[in-house]
Amino acid sequence: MDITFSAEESAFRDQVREFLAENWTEDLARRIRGEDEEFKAAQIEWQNKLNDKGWLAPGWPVEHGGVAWSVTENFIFETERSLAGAPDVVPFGLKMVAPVIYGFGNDEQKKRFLPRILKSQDWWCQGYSEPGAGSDLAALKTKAELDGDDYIVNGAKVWTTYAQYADWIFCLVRTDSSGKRQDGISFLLIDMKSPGITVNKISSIDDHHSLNEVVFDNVRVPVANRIGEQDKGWTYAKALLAHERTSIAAVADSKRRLRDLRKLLSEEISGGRPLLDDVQFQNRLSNTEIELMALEYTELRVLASTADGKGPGVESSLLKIKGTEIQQAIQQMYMDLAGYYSGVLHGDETAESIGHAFGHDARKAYMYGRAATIYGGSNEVQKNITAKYVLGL
Amino acid sequence: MDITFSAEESAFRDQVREFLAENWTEDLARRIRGEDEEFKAAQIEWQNKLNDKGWLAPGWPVEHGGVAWSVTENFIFETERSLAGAPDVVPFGLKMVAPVIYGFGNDEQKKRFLPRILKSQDWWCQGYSEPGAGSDLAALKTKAELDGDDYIVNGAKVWTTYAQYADWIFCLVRTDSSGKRQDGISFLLIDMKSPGITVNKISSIDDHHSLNEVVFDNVRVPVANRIGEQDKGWTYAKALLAHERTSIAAVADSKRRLRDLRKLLSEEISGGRPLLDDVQFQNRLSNTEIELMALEYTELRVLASTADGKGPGVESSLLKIKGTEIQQAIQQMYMDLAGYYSGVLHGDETAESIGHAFGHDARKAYMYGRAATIYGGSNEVQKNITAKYVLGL
Amino acid sequence: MNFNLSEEQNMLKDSVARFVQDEYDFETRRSNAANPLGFNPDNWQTFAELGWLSIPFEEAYGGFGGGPTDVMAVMEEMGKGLVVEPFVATVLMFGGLLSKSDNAALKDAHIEKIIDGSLQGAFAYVERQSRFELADVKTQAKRDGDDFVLNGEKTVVFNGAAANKVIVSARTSGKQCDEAGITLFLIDADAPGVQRTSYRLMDGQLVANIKLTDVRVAANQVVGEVDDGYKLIDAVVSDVTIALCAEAMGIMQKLNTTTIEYTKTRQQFGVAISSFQALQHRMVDMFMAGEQAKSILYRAVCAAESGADDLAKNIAALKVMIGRNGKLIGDEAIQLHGGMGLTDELDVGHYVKRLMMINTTFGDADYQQQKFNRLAYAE
Amino acid sequence: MNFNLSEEQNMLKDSVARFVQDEYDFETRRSNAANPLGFNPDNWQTFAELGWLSIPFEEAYGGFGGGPTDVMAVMEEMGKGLVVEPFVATVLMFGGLLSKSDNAALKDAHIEKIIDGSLQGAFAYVERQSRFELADVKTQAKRDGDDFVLNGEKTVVFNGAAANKVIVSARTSGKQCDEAGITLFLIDADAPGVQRTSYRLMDGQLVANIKLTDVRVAANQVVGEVDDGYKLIDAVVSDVTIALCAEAMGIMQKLNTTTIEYTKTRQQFGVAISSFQALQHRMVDMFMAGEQAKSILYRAVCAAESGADDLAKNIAALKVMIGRNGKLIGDEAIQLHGGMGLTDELDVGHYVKRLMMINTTFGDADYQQQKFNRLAYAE
Repeated sequence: MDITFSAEESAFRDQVREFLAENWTEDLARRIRGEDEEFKAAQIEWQNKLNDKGWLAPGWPVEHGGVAWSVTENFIFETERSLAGAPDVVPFGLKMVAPVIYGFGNDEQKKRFLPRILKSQDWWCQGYSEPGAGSDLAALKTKAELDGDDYIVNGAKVWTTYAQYADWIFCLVRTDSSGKRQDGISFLLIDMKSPGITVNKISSIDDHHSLNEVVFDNVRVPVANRIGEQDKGWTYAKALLAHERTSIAAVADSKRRLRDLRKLLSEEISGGRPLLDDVQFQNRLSNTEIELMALEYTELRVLASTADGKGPGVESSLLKIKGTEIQQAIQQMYMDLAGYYSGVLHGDETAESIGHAFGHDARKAYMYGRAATIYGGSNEVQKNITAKYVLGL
Repeated sequence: MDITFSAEESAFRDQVREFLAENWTEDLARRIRGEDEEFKAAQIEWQNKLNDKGWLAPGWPVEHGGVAWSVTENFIFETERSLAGAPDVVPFGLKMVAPVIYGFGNDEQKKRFLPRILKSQDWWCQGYSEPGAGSDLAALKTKAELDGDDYIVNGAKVWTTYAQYADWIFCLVRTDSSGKRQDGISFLLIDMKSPGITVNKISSIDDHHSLNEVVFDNVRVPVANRIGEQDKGWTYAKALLAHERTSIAAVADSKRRLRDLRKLLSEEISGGRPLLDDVQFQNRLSNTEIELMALEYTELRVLASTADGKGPGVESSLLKIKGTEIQQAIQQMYMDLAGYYSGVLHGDETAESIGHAFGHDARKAYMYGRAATIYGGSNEVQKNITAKYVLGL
Repeated sequence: MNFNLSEEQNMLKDSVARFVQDEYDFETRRSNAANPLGFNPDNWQTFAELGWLSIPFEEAYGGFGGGPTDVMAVMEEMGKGLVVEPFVATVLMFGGLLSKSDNAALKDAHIEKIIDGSLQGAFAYVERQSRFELADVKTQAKRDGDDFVLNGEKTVVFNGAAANKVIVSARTSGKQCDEAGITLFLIDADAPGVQRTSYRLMDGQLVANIKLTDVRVAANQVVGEVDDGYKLIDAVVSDVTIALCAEAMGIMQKLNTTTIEYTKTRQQFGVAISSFQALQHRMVDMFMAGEQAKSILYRAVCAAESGADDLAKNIAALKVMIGRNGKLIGDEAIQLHGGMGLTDELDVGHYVKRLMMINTTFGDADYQQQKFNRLAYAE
Repeated sequence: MNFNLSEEQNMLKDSVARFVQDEYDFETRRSNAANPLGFNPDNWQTFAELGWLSIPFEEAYGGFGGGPTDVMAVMEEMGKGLVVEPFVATVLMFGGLLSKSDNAALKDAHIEKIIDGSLQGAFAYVERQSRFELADVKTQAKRDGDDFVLNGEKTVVFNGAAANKVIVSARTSGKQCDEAGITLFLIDADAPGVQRTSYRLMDGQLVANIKLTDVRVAANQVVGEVDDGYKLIDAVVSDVTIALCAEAMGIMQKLNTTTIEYTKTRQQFGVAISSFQALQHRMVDMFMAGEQAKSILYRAVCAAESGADDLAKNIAALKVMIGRNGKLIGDEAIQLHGGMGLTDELDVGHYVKRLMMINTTFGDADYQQQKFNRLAYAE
């Protein structure tokens, strides 16, 4: 039992801090909080800075431009990154499709896609969920029929985050309807510029555009864009789900959010006393902070036990459930701290003209945060998985 | 919307208070807290005082010695009774078997049993649950086979409260195993002195003897002791279950327990301040008190809506679930208030010699209280009932 | 003892329910809220014609003379329809302050106009620093001859954008958080020195910050007594709290029914998700939360009807439970609707947002619980 | 970074596990607890022979020189067996105070005897009024020549009935709740003026109230420094808190496995109740509660091993979570066992009772949370 950092690890932490101090600038932070194109450009700029440093793709094979960090180094980087307020990379390319490509794709596909993902030249989105297939992913109906060297894809995907920016989408499509539901699914990489693709905005409760519906109307996709074998897509996708669940836990980001909340609480006065002195609010803070202190070690235990790189298995359900519960508890505290201002929509006004710094953002975060317990396999499904595969019920 | 008492109702309340002041004496209270025979004798003494006043059997038909109280009068009596610290009647005779006897029994049975119940000459216990049939009551296996004018009863009942004191037991027994599980069940009244009955004590986690197993080995029961038709016992028993669930809620008793707890909290000093000033404990108190304030009105709403005497239906599940949750929350607070002394077993010592007034009793109440969410149809079963019959799921 | 509405109250309730049913489907509601006023003025006239705007006022002023039960009956149905018209701001808050005051001239001048629908009012009580403390008032009012001169800023004023008249709480004496020394002034929304910044809240209502720079108010425009405004504020906030909780009650019932219906139709893993026991038990929890909230609402209304001396404690308890149970029901409603619950086109999210704003108004559950603790446990 | 036990630690853990497996089935445990001493003295000798009693002591005194991780490994297994022998009271508390003191003479005289199993000790720190405040000490010690004279009463002394020697916290200066002015005295349990009243706690342990009337103690029997005993108490309570939480950890794991197994065998409505999704999700909550508790235990142990400066905060967090999650697991274990969970013959209730006593010891979850708040949020 030992968590103390070695001299090398401490040195690495200093290196990370130095990098962040130099590259994560006020200006970049401001632009990345912006909307649409401003956000997209800033996000790409940030990812390129990480790539120039060689830190963009931990976990990737080194020969493809990845960086082989130990569990501790990864922990150090994530902690420092989020304490500095720097965002995670957009996961769809770097964390979701890339592992499938270098894990199950052919050399042609690796050569073609991985470098462009590293350089953030392609923006990816994820085509899994469908109107009738949410947590029950295997119920998907989007069809791909072989026609010469192409598949003809018809159907629709929903809840597709950032599809409005995307150059490519990776999709699970049905290539065979006979047999088990998990069989007959193939994994396709689809160019968003292909004729027949329509992206419909879904206005969501956070009054912010991130979700979309992607409709496929006789879209031609070269067979060369299929990962691995036809009808075996489910096995490739499954490997990803655990990864996704683990990253949804976002432990390090919750630590930063709690730290910032604590500061705001010390500045907000109620009845002449800072709200941070209020025992009731202190208890809500510590209820969450203690869960988070534990979850941080749960994550480390999971990662340490899977340091072979295979990535976590079913334990990741626990991380996803607890991590998202903690995120929502924190979002709730920001809302309650904002009081009347938790309802504010800026519209044509600004934080300055309305006179409250974070109410608008707290509401956005709270409303968008409702999704965390639903996507990536709803927390209910995570409990089913845990009951079956961990507890053997 | 009106809850104010009429002049008559206020007068009735004064009457009740007067009666309690005269008849619920310190000495009786002390003896009723005693063990075994002392408890039994005191409980009977108390019930006889109520009977002399004509207040023992609200809800019973007047011709059988009952008293026809309005919902409000019943509410007033229950509130005053429990605020005075006086116990409820032992329900098995007065509240559970009696309604079945006057509802479905024949004149012979009414004449024979009801007067003795009113005079507390017979102590009754309930023979429903079986080792294999808990919340799933209809799974019961205790068999009764016709032999001339008698049934021969074989099997076992468990969790039988106060069987060690009982003169009679009312049982659900299986008289037919073909057909639906709810069919083929008969309702028998069995003399506990019948040859072949053994009562085995079940030591329970409260280190107090209340639960028993009652074993039937070829016990002869006259057919004359069967309520209503053979094989129709389930329908008679069902009518009772709602009654039972409602009384388990024990709203008025929880009010008294909270009031007393509040006093103890004002006397217990922690770090120089009374524990009642501790915001955290205040919040636990008010979380429970507010739920109880609501439940009191939920009960009144249910009773008011069923003032026709038919008694509550499925809504009683809500009362049972919330009522028992509140009881357990209160028991927990008594334990936490007692601190180290929450573990105390008197043994040969006393509250005085050990130096803590209520630790021993708090533990007993807490441990015995675990049963409340399990018996009378576990709270899980209550939720199933509500989901099905109230929400239509 | 009875928990039934009178025949008259039932008719009132039904008329609101019918209006919502016929005139207030969700898309219409959306466009009503989108109106630059923050509501649909035609609906307001309908309210006037149906007599709803007269409910809480004394007969002497042409009112219906209704009590807490009447208001509850109306608000519960308005909640089910997510009605955005400012019944609370104009009738219950602005009108409530006037009718609880003993200033006959002001009553004569305004109550009639409220009832006929020609006057929109607002009550400006929040300040940037005040959070939920009604007595935390920095806005200053200085005597100057027969006038008072007001300076300061009130924020998040409900119906502040559409109001013609605004009642403002300002300090005429005492320290920032003293209850004594607060005076209520009736001002014209477009009086010289009044500057409004309006914006929307997530529940669709249009509110305003109102900046006051040397605003002159005649002494006869004081609502209630000078330095003694807090008494009025406290009384009106009590009434309005019950009304808002009744609205929340209607919303919770709506969310519970909607959620149950949705789970019966939504298929996953080949069956309706309403067949999953884990979800059933959670919907039972939602149901119980709704029933308990209804009970404590009835309790508070009965206490208000009979003027019980523990009314304040009952109202604090009510607000706590509406806040907590509302959160449970809102969270679960979205969660059980899955992705659909996250969309703006579905009404679920909008009901939840309104519940959240009601929780915040006059102090959230935590704040109200501490108030309850003081009332119940302070030695 | 690693969360593994060393080979040595694994061997230690296994030896305790094997002992519980072979020598400590539930019925045996029952009779061990029933022993007039409160435990089985033969087992104590076995502990000595197996070297367990030497674990936390320095090699210099014949100890094994073990740290928090070693203690955790032992306690987790003892928890699974509900071991009643006073390892905590004699070795960790009584022995811990001695070895953390710099009083070589007292160490020489006693540590050896603890290790060879011939000495039973106890630490008397609770008083009737003190609740969880370690510094709330009314028991007085007055200097009288080379002696101190003690008067007062200590209560709920763990292993107080069997102890030959007791370390008593008494006040030599300062006010009732001052941390300064507390001195620790080593006394004979049967010294003149010592009167013991022993009774049982629900977890089976035998404790005692110890009344002190003019008890004379030589100045050289002071453990640590006069007036400066609190420092020692605080340090030992930190160590013991981690140890008790490790014991609780073992109990939670046991309860979770037992409950899962029971639901797989218990039939209701014609199927095993483990097939009910609502119960499955609750067992997942139990599992998560156990895993989170294990993580924060590891966190605290790592902090103790490295002497981290936020150790106190980590220990408070640990105690809070062990208390809360222990309650959740205990409640659910009984509930899911139904009627069987209410019987004394089943072990479930006994595990729950031990969890409850661990929660109370040194301050329950609420108390520890306020301590955490002070450490984390006090400006």
